[in-house]
Amino acid sequence: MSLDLRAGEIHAILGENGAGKSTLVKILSGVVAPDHGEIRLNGERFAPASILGARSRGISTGFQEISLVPNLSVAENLLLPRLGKGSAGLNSRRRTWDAAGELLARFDVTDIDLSRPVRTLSLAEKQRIEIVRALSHARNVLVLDEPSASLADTRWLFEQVRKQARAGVGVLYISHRLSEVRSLCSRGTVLRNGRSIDTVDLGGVSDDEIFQMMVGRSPDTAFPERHPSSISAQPLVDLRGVDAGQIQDASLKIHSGEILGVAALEGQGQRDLFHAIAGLTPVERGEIRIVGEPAHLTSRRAAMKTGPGIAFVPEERKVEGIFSGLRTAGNIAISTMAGCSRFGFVNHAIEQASVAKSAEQVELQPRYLGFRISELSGGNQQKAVIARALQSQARILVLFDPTRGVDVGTKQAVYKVVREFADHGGAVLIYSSELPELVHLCDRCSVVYGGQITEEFTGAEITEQALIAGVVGHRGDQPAVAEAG
Amino acid sequence: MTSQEDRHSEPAASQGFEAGGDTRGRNRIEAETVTVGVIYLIAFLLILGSRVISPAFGSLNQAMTILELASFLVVVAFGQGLVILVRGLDLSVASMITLGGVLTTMWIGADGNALLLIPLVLAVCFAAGLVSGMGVTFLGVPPFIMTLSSGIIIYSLCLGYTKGSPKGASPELLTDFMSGELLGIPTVVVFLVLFAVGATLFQGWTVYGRQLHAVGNNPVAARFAGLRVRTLTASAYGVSALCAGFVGMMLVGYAQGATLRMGDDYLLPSIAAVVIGGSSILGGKGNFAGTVGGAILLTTLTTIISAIGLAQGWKTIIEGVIILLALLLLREELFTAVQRLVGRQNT
Amino acid sequence: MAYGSKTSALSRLAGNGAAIIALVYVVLFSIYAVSEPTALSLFSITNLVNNFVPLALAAAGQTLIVLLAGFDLSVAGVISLTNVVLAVTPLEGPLGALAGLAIALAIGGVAGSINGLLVAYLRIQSIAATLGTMIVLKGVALLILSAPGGWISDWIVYELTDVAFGLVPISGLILLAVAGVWLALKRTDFGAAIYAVGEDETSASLSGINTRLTKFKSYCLAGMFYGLAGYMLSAQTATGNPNAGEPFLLLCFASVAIGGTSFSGGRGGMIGSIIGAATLLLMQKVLFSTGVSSFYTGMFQGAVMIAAVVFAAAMLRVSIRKGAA
Amino acid sequence: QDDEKFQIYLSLSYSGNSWQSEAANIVKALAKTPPYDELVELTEVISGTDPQAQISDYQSMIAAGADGIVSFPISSNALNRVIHQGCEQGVLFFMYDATVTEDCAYNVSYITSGFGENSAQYLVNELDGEGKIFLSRGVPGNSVDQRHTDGAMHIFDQYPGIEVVAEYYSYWDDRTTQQETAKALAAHPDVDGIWAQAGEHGAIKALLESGREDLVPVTGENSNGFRLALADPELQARGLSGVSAGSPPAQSGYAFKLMMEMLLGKRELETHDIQYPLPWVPADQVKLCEGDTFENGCNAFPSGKVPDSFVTEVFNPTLLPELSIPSALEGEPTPGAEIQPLPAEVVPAPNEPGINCRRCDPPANHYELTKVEPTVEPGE
Ligand SMILES: Nc1ncnc2c1ncn2[C@@H]1O[C@H](COP(=O)(O)OP(=O)(O)OP(=O)(O)O)[C@@H](O)[C@H]1O
Ligand SMILES: Nc1ncnc2c1ncn2[C@@H]1O[C@H](COP(=O)(O)OP(=O)(O)OP(=O)(O)O)[C@@H](O)[C@H]1O
Ligand SMILES: [Mg+2]
Ligand SMILES: [Mg+2]
Repeated sequence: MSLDLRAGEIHAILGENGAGKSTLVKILSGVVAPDHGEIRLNGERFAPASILGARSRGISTGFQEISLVPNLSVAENLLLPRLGKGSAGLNSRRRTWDAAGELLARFDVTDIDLSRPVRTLSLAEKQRIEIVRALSHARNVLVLDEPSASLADTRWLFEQVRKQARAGVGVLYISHRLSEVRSLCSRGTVLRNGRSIDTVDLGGVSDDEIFQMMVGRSPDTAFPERHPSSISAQPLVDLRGVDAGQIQDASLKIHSGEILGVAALEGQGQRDLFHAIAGLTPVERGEIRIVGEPAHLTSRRAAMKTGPGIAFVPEERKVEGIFSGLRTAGNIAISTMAGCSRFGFVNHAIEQASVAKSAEQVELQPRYLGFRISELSGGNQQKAVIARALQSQARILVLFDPTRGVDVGTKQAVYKVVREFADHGGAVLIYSSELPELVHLCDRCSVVYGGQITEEFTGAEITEQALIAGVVGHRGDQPAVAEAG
Repeated sequence: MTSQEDRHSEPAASQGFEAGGDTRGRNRIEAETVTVGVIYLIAFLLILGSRVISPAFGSLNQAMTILELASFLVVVAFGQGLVILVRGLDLSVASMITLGGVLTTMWIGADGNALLLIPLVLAVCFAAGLVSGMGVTFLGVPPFIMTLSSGIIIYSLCLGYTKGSPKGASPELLTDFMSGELLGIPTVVVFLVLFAVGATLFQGWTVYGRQLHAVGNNPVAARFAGLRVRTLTASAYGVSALCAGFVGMMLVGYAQGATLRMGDDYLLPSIAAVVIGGSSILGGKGNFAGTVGGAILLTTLTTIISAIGLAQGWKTIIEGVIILLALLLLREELFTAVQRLVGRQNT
Repeated sequence: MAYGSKTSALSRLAGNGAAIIALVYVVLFSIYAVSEPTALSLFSITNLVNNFVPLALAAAGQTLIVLLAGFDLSVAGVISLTNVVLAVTPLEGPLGALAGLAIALAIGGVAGSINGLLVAYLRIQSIAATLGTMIVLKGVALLILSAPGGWISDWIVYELTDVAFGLVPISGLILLAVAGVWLALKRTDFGAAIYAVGEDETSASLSGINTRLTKFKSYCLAGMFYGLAGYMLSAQTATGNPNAGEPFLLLCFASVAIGGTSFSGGRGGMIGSIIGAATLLLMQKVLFSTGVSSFYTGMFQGAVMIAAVVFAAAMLRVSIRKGAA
Repeated sequence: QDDEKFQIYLSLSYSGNSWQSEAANIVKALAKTPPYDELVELTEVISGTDPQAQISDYQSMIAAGADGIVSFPISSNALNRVIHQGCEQGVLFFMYDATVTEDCAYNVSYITSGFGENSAQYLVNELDGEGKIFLSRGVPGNSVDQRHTDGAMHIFDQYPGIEVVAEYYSYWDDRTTQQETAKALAAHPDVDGIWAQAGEHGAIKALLESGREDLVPVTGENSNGFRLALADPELQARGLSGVSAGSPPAQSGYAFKLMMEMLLGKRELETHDIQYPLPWVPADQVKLCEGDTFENGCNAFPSGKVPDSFVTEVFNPTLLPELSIPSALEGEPTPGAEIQPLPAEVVPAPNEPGINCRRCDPPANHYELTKVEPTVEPGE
């Protein structure tokens, strides 16, 4: 694997899931030691033994799996391992806050309270803090591993990255969103199976060519076709004036055969909306009807057991999704174990067969099934979580940003499965931080803003412009509201 | 579909990465199996090595004695292991052993209907454990406090019920179970082997066992995946109490009577056996075959040490040092290092 | 910003597990004071303080380890060893007492550094490693003193259990000093690192914290706390006993737990554990003064412990709800 | 509370075995026996195994205005300070069985009566001065265990033919003794005799369990099961012999009566350390009792009447004629019984460093045999 990064350059690292991008990041930041070869920084040999070692040489990293400490405050996390010192040489809360506040101001983050424990932040907020921390230590090289994965709005991120580049910092940028990469980066290096295939000028190659390099085959970029005619009139899921968590008075219907999208900026309450349907946030007012019957979705289990069944892909893969100590196959099968057993004993033949099928649907290579899931790359873990939802025989599929971290090729496969799911009479509710995804995939798309469902678009009305206007609170039928989130 | 086929049938590209030693899936299994193997090996070597101390050591007879004595610990450690698997700790096992023992002598005695009453006593123990478990899951009391408290409460109830000294004797069934022989092998040893195999399968291969692993590994994800987190967690405490209660019965059969302190010797060792056996004290990872090895190792160690002619202080020191050495040998890092070394030499 | 106020209430309360157990303590103490008229005398209070100080110190040390999601069983061994060593080397006078203190801290420090080595650098699970060291320490204690005996120097025995300025129990002052050390420690980078490593070792390490060193130092420090506990216990009992540390094992974990420190790490603190220890020993008094039938003492002890924790959790929930409103 | 009555506290370590509960029951029964039922308000307090808890309870008792505390002390020295405080406030402390080294407390105990040396000599006699033996000890780091073992080793050391092949701690518990003895037997099947402290019946069970035909002499303490085994002709035929001696629960009753006589002004005690006579029942002297009391010298009960673990030495016709089986098992007074005065004489216990005094020397005739004569000449 070889790669050269120039000062002031934004350099993309591209590659399918498990290609070794994050591993490269870990080597650069001193977390993992390379077996062979060497790294040179400004011509000098560079072999960091720890994060601090890398930092001291001006290399700093924003990790794919957020590396903040949940029980400490935002301010403390930004400054670790050395907090602000007061007069007695002890840590001073005020100094810490001042210093951290300065950082946030320097990088234009205005809406995150310094005193909040990171545990209480949304995933997107955590991601931004992770990025700010990386930015704050970058003197020579900034490495960002899928920094945009859970950001619905990437403008802030781009601006900060460009600012760094202008200041002469070399940036390594990893993302599965090609459009993003194209608008930000000048050159890119493609990885495959742990080797660098080539470094190219991004201006001179097409998406297809990049894709060809990444996976060794031509892409399959067409979004699956919609079949509006197969949408039934009877809603499978029917929310009537539901209050749950941050969500107020939400009403929506999802019909069988339909994919309903939800567009929103971070923290607008869409999470509670999804959780209410998945049985994870109690409904305080209003009711949820499933196949016309009022349903009591008091627990995740109740939601799974309800008539047609509700499957769910959660937001935070590390916290809510994976069982890091279990094998990948076990992770996929965990919700449907009863179906894989004889007399209470897990029947391996049945388990393998059923797991293999859904793994294939999300393009998770069979060889990974026997690995412990913690040994998989982030994207492959995500695929396993999606596979788990597909495993269940549910007819209602609730997906919260399912393709986060999934490589370009696999995304298409996921879209295809989701569409097939709907075509077979299922109902799909999907949130995505990637608006194009919604635009191309959904039959209808609702916008959630400030805890309410503010707008709904159908078919050809669903355009990126319309959604962007909607998510920032700018309704088509109303004058613009200035603030955004 | 064809494009997927392409990806998967592309050996040349993916081999490059795999050939670099990417055999994780298989190696992991080996690391775990090796851990278990090494525990048994250490125990075995201890027995052989103990010949230095006494020529009667290392005999089949001695091995049987060790297995008989280990059987108590193995059974308690199974329950303890399940509770540890779901991120708990069961400090009430000592009292649950006492409960099982006291109820056995007081309710069944020498001539009660053992076949009918033994399940009843076990059911009482199970229920008592379930109550602790529900305290943990529904009241949100930390396992440490819940089981410590329920242990004190159960002990106190036994104390009040027996007025300090349990009356009654051992049912004949239990006496026979503990002192009988089957085809020339002590019945308990036969039982031990069956129990070890059955419980290993139970913990590792059943739906229930898998679900416990998941709950212990990530309770939030387990809830999101629709598992009955609280029911599963509470049930582990019930099973632990059940096992402990059964050990109480075994001890009654062995010592022909119950005492209120009969469980005390098993609390720390039960935790130690689980941890030495390779389970994580933080939950989510555990293999009962390892625990059995841990229990046998501990019992072997104390058996041998008690035969050394040294001051108690020295004996104790030796015991501690051997435990530490065994732990050092059992580290997973060591296997990985050895593996890597072997791998390097091969290439 | 509704969410913001919710979290600030939460974070305020997170540090306040200690406040809640303190409330439990006050309730229990009121019961005790009402049922036992002499409870408020200086004599009674001095006794009360002297009684719980060794446990409180042990629990304080244990807190460091529990915050790291570990268990330190060596506490029993360190206390026993400190106690017997002090009992066979009577060093008279204030200077002797100081030397005794140094010995106690040294024993704890050495034991702690061995634990630290095993856990942090050799990566053995804490509960197993410290079980080993506990057994070894117990053996050494038995070698030094095979049966109870020896005596602690008079200065330690009399001065440290006395009352200063006719007002404050001296052992209480020592405890206050320890609490002060803790509060200062919490405000160092090391203190923050303990919380970070206990919560999420990987993230802490990716945040630039030297997780191994943090663990190592914590074990050393915890060991010194146990040494100090052994020292204060010796002042209490005036002689040596190779089994002196044994009762501390479960009790010090119980103190930590009812003091609100989470066994999954990263949450809690020493002050809670100290009050937790005080609560456990106060319970003994309350049970006595309320005349609970002796056979069933345990039932009440258990029930009170559960009730205290449930109460604390309920308080926390109520105040979060209030904070959110 | 009744001001007319003496406030007496019975402070136990834990009540978890037959010995402890019998000792406590005896005091409870005596306190209900006329005329004490009118004079005494007895409160029982169980402190568990933690000395700190017992310290706290003593303090509470003193604060509550105790007149006397009769107690099984958890530690021989950790309680000294609080006892001293109590004495200064006029509280009488009577310790039974286990002792404390605080001078102002009264110790009523058999510990100084030579259990270790006498039983050891008995074993040596049975073995003709030759053989491999086990020592089944009590609790490591305990001073009573140390005293018994020192006494025994004083004898064994005089016989070069005696070889201690295994020495283990059985925590004065039947089951532990059984398990530990089983371990030792696995290493040394050729053992010739066992010297045991309490829990001795477990040693016999281990011998029987091991499947061996020939039994060996066992010396131990006073459990009913042990005495029945010693008297069993079938087991005797297989080689079992031995002596039953050791700690009698009746000490508590004697301590309590002594304390009451002092409180009532009927007695002055010269010494603070009072020796309770050592029970001594060799195999050939075991005699079954027909009724609920020790009549005409009987010293064991038929099996079924009491559990095997029952400690037989609960009666003493001279010191405690008021007691019966229900007193020991249930704490009930014997119907019709009245408290009888104690003999005027008490036997002062010799100094025993670490047991009943802190900085003192043992007497010159320490370890002198009192119950048995050597039948084999000691070697050099
Ligand atoms: N902790 C680990 N132990 C062993 N192997 C690992 C571990 N983490 C990752 N791997 C393996 O290393 C390879 C590269 O993984 P890496 O995380 O670098 O992929 P990636 O390119 O970042 O993928 P993604 O886009 O999915 O994040 C994968 O085959 C993965 O399974
Ligand atoms: N660990 C937990 N923490 C917080 N809330 C939980 C937890 N586990 C379950 N709940 C809540 O308790 C309710 C029941 O949850 P769920 O059915 O998943 O678990 P359960 O009680 O074990 O199920 P069951 O009672 O059917 O066995 C839900 O409202 C769920 O949100
Ligand atoms: Mg990655
Ligand atoms: Mg004296």
